Amino acid sequence: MFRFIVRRLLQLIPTLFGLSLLLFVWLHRLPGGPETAILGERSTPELRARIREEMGLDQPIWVQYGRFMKRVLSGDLGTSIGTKRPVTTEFLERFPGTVELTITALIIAVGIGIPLGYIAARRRGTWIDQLSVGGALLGICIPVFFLGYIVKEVLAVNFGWFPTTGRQDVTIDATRVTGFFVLDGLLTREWDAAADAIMHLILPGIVLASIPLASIVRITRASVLEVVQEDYVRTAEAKGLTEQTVRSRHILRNAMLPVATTIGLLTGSLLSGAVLTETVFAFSGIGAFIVEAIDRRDYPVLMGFIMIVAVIYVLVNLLVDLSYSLIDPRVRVR
Amino acid sequence: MRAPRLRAAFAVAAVASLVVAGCAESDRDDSGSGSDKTLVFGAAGDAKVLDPTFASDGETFRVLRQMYEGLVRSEEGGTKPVAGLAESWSSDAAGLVWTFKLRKGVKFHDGTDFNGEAVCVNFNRWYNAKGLMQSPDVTAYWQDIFGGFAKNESDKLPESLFKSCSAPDAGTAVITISRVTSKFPAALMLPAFSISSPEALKKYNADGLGGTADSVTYPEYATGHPVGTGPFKFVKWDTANKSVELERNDAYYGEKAKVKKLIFKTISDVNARKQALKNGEIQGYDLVDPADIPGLKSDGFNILPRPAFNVLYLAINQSGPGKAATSNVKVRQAIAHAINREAIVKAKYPDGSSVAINFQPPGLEGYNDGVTKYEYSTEKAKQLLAEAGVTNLKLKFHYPTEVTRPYMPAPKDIYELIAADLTKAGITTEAVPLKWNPDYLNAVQTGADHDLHLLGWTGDYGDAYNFIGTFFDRQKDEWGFNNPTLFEAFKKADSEPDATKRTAQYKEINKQVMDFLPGVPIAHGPPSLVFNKSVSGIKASPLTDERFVTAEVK
Amino acid sequence: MTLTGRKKEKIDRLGELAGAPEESGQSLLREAFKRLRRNPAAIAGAIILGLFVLIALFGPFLVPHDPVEPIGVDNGEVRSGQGIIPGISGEHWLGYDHQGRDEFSRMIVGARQTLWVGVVATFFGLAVGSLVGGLAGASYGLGGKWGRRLDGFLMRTVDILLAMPSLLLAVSIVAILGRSLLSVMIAVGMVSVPVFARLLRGSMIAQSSSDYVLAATALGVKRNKIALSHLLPNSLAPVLVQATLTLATAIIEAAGLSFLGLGNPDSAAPEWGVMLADAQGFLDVRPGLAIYPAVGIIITALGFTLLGEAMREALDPKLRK
Amino acid sequence: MALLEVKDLSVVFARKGEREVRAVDGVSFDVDAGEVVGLVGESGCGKSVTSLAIMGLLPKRGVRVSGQATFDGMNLLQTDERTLRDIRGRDVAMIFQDPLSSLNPVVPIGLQVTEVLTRHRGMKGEAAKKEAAHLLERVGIPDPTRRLKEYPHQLSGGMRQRALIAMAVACAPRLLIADEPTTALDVTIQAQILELLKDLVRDSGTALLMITHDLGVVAGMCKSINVLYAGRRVESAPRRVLFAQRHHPYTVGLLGSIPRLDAPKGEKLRPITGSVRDVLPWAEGCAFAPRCFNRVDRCVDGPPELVWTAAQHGYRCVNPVMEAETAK
Repeated sequence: MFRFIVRRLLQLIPTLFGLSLLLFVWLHRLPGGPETAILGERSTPELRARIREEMGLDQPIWVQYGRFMKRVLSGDLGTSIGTKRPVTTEFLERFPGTVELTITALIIAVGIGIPLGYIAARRRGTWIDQLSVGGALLGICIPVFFLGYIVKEVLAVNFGWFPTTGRQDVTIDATRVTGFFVLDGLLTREWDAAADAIMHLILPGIVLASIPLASIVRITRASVLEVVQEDYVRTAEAKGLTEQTVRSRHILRNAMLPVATTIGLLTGSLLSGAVLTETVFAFSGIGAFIVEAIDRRDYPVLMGFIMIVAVIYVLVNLLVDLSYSLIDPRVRVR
Repeated sequence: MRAPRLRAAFAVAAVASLVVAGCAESDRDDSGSGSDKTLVFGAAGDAKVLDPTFASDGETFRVLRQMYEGLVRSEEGGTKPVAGLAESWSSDAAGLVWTFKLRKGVKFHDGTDFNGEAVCVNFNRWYNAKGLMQSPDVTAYWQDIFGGFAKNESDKLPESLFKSCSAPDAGTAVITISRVTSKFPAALMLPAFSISSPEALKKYNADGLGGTADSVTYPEYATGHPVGTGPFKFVKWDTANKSVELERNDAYYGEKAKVKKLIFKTISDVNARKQALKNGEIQGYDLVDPADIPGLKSDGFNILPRPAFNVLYLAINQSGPGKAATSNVKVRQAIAHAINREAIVKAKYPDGSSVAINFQPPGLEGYNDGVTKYEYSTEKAKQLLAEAGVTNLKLKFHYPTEVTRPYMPAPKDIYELIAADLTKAGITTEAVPLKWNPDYLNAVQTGADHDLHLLGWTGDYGDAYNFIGTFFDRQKDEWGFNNPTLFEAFKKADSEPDATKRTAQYKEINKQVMDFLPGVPIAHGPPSLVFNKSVSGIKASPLTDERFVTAEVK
Repeated sequence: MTLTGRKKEKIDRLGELAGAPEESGQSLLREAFKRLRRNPAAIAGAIILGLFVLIALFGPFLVPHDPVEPIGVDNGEVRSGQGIIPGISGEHWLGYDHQGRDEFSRMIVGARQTLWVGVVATFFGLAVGSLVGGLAGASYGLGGKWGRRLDGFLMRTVDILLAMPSLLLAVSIVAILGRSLLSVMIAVGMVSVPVFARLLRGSMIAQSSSDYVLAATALGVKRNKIALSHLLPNSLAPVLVQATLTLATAIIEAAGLSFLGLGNPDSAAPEWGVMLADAQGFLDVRPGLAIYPAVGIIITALGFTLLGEAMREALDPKLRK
Repeated sequence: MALLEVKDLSVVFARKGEREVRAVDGVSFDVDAGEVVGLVGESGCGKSVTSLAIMGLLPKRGVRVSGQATFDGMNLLQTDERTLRDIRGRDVAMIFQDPLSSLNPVVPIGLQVTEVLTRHRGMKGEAAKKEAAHLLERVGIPDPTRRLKEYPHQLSGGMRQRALIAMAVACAPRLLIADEPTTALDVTIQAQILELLKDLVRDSGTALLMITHDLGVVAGMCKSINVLYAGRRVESAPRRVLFAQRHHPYTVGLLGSIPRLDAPKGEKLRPITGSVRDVLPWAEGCAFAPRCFNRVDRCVDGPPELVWTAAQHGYRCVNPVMEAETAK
């Protein structure tokens, strides 16, 4: 198990190296550099030239890459051109938001998707099946930014049940420990702060959940359809076990394997959705920050981000693989 | 079974939110008087830094203006320089030595005294900046107004306008500049020239920028310990939740703020700002979409339109791909005649907007009513084109996307209307839409691969040069023309110490510009703020210098 | 099965399932089609798509007004800067848009543009993805040691693409190529390249171990000939299913790009995604301007998705009982 | 009265848009308490469907079940799902063919045993574990406490079948249905499992319905044997009677296709020609007719009736095999 993890992490190194080189060249090919972004309307050729010179952007690309790698290897991702704060600090501050949001969305999507997929499978071919699958598919067909607006308009502006923006009410004086607002609230026993952070997560969570929901329903349904035909389910029925036991212990536990894989594969699309969701909800997370960074040609932030995303992707899939061995004893990590 | 459980969950959540809301409510009630209210304002972008010296954008300025003051400030609701920390000022006959009489009994937030010494510490700090502090990215406004430093580390930096500062007594500061300019002292109203506490500058290592030029980090002063003299004090900058919190400075020398807490919360999406306002999460926001104004008004919100202190123009580059035609003034006139500016302003701008005939807003010194006006006439445009012998003219037309500027509420829409007008006059356009920053700005400000583009300017302070000088005082890629007569005229006007004469010269320049017609000024649009019913006492400023010190929350 | 291989299973599986040779490919397809015809979801999807394609093909010839001309601005009825956009009238069935153009005509013409963007983007993704996946699959299945290495390299590259959040990938592609209809199509198409590549490869690998390929190899048929004449055709069914599904995501993805200001800039060719993004500024004034294109997008995407899902299920031998 | 009385049991698979399939067609037989009864036939003859129908394990949709299956005076076919769940595993238990696929791969053996104890005998925690270990021991699994924690894939085929049997007998059911319990096993293991089943039945007085395609399997243990073909019972007799005299050509074929050590030297195996697919609808005649070596024209005149001899021997054939041929 330990060796397996180490090996997987070692495999990451060449991937990261290749990715960084590729991206570095790619990003520096983008038209317009950070100098224009910094100067805006008041840019003059002289000022632009001075900034390029000072930032070393006029040097050959491999020299720039060398400098970048040297810094990265010493554990420094540099500072954001836009905010002048260390990239690591920015990430530590913004990733928690996205992680909280993504987890909320996954909880909602899994909480709705698995029962829905199960019911659809058990009532295969009936209207219930069509409706649950169709409903889940409808979710993925609504553009996220539009769904966000509608959900806010109805549940927040109209009914006043939820806040529409941010991660926490700005008038709450909350202590920050980890950067995960909900967790912080619980750790410091500031219950109102935690409750408020949760309230701020619900609407964006619902909106973001619309993306993985369809996949989860579909995979659960297909997987359950497959599993219910298995002999061991018949065995379980023959034992006279209650419906709940058959469902949870014998059907769902086996049907979860492909669902877990799907969730691992969904991290990419969840991050995409988070970009739009965070923008619509003025939610301080990594997605909206990165779109800004692309606009600003904030090279250090972009490089750092891609590196971290690659690491997260690998880690998530590692976790998924590890979770296999939890769900499925046949899988032994090698 | 599932449904009731879900409903129960909602109920719990709702109750939780009520409890939260209730707690917040009761906190406020406990403190009793109306002056203990909190005002939350929705900003369109994050503040970037808390040291005014390093600030260069409107969102940062808005926050700093509440905490800091400069020697000079803009008149409330206007653009003229009035007394700030200096009660009065005067210059010698040559216009080079300026004596500022300072306000007495002013203290910084850290309890230290404000005096002539403090003023000089600040100016000398800027002037003697070294290393990274000379980066144009770091001290943008100093370099814009004062040019260079005591020791320029780049040969591209000009000589500094600032020469020296002395404090003959606690209530006086004398600043000597190296040449006469119309910018001084009006430019001192820019928040970038706010006075910080010398004590705090030292304590929090304000000049200690870290890293290298491509990886600058701000020192502690700029990230968490701003100390000024303003009506609000800094509390915290919650970058993780995109908000800056200030509180009332109870030791303020003037009329004290009416709200206890002032919070700026960043919401970049304009629809999200609107929904947050309607949902009561913020009490006001900036950059209202003009189309939303009637709706917000009828919902009972207060709209505060700012006087239009800006201009949108259509630039006609004379060195672009279509230079054969565009370098001919008749073609430029044809373009001006072809555009139905009245219709554009009527359709796309809010009430209170006007068609621009100068490259500067009316009401500012040097504005000239008597310039050539180029009325809308497709016929005339066709005729001028014929006279110029130009047929089948095709021009590259750049316009920005994903941006609303105070002078340009909907660039794409305006582009479409102008393009339709030009088509009617027989000029076809090739659309080049680009993302505002950096793609668009990069494309239209550098190189020569652009014919027409939309751009504008919002004034930094009350000075004509800040508009027309910024546009036309030398040869620029944006316009692609070389007009030495015009450039000379600017130099002359800028160094004219006598205000009346200077105004006359600017008037003349405006006429010259409109005859030369490097582009077509289109509109002056008033950007608006909105507040909910409970907020009063804020006056809109053309320079976005709204003062929350007077704000009251019911 | 090795662990590392598992995560790709989801995409590969569809390929392997449908690609697994049956007793007779003909009857498999016919049977699938029969099942498809009995599935109400498939019928609903097909009807939606049929209508959509009809409108896209013939609508532009039947519109009552020029979709580009700012009629309402010229006659002064539309003053969107002051929140005045007249709604439904006898003359303008869905009212004006914010630029004084006839919304109904724009919706109709927009259908064609929307379909066009979806089709070209999907085709791009399909073409590039199939090329990469086909090459990888063929080299894996037939090429020995070097073939496996080439396959490994191609698939690593695809994995990296798969790891990138798709929208950010699209955003940066548009940033490099500049904003145009073509770059939107390429950006949206690029996102689906890894999906198609994995799919085709998985399906081809399943095929290559099948009896008829072994037989062909034994008979001495050349490798590339096998790849072209046997592997590819038999791997196409799952790819077609995926293409149907991708059409839906392409349309939605294009709308997302428009929202971020990177959509098709040419206003002469109205497209639903762009119309929806443009309407964001007038949600309070005339919510209809957002709702019409949004409903258009949703229904169309749903149509493609329903049909695609039904096809996927019909072709899945595991779900046939 | 018999413990289980199956009467006129019919199962029709009828899915929308597809042809109806009559998998079981009016099958009747009895199982007395403590008795071992065999249900024999090739795969596809309806024997497994019969057992599933008795257990109520057939899918609800697309399946029509008619007739009666009376267990201890209660018609299982008319019993509600709730009661059925109480009966299953407690009074009537079942063992399936493929022990690997019949065990849940992701649940430890222990839990798969204890869940029955918990469900029907209300045992929990340590007590259940202890009983489970005891049960495993009883079915001949060595080191039962360790095995409890293991997963099915860690056990050998024979062990798995023993574990399945342990689960089935956990509540000392009155009727055990074993559906091809040895088919998936090695020959040596087969014998062990059969021995085990025989012992269990004898010790506990459980009735056993043995379903198999292999007459050899039932030969050693069944009191009576029913042979099924194409959904109908074609021959039924007490074991001794049947092995002495088989009337139906199908039964003859079944036995003839089994290699026997005691067969005279040089005698060839006589497999039944054709496959189960070559079936004639019963309505038109004898379903076995297409494959029958003893076919005459009368065979296809109409559905043959079950004919009973004095010795409780029934056969459904118009041209039965008589002594002489059997000897051949």
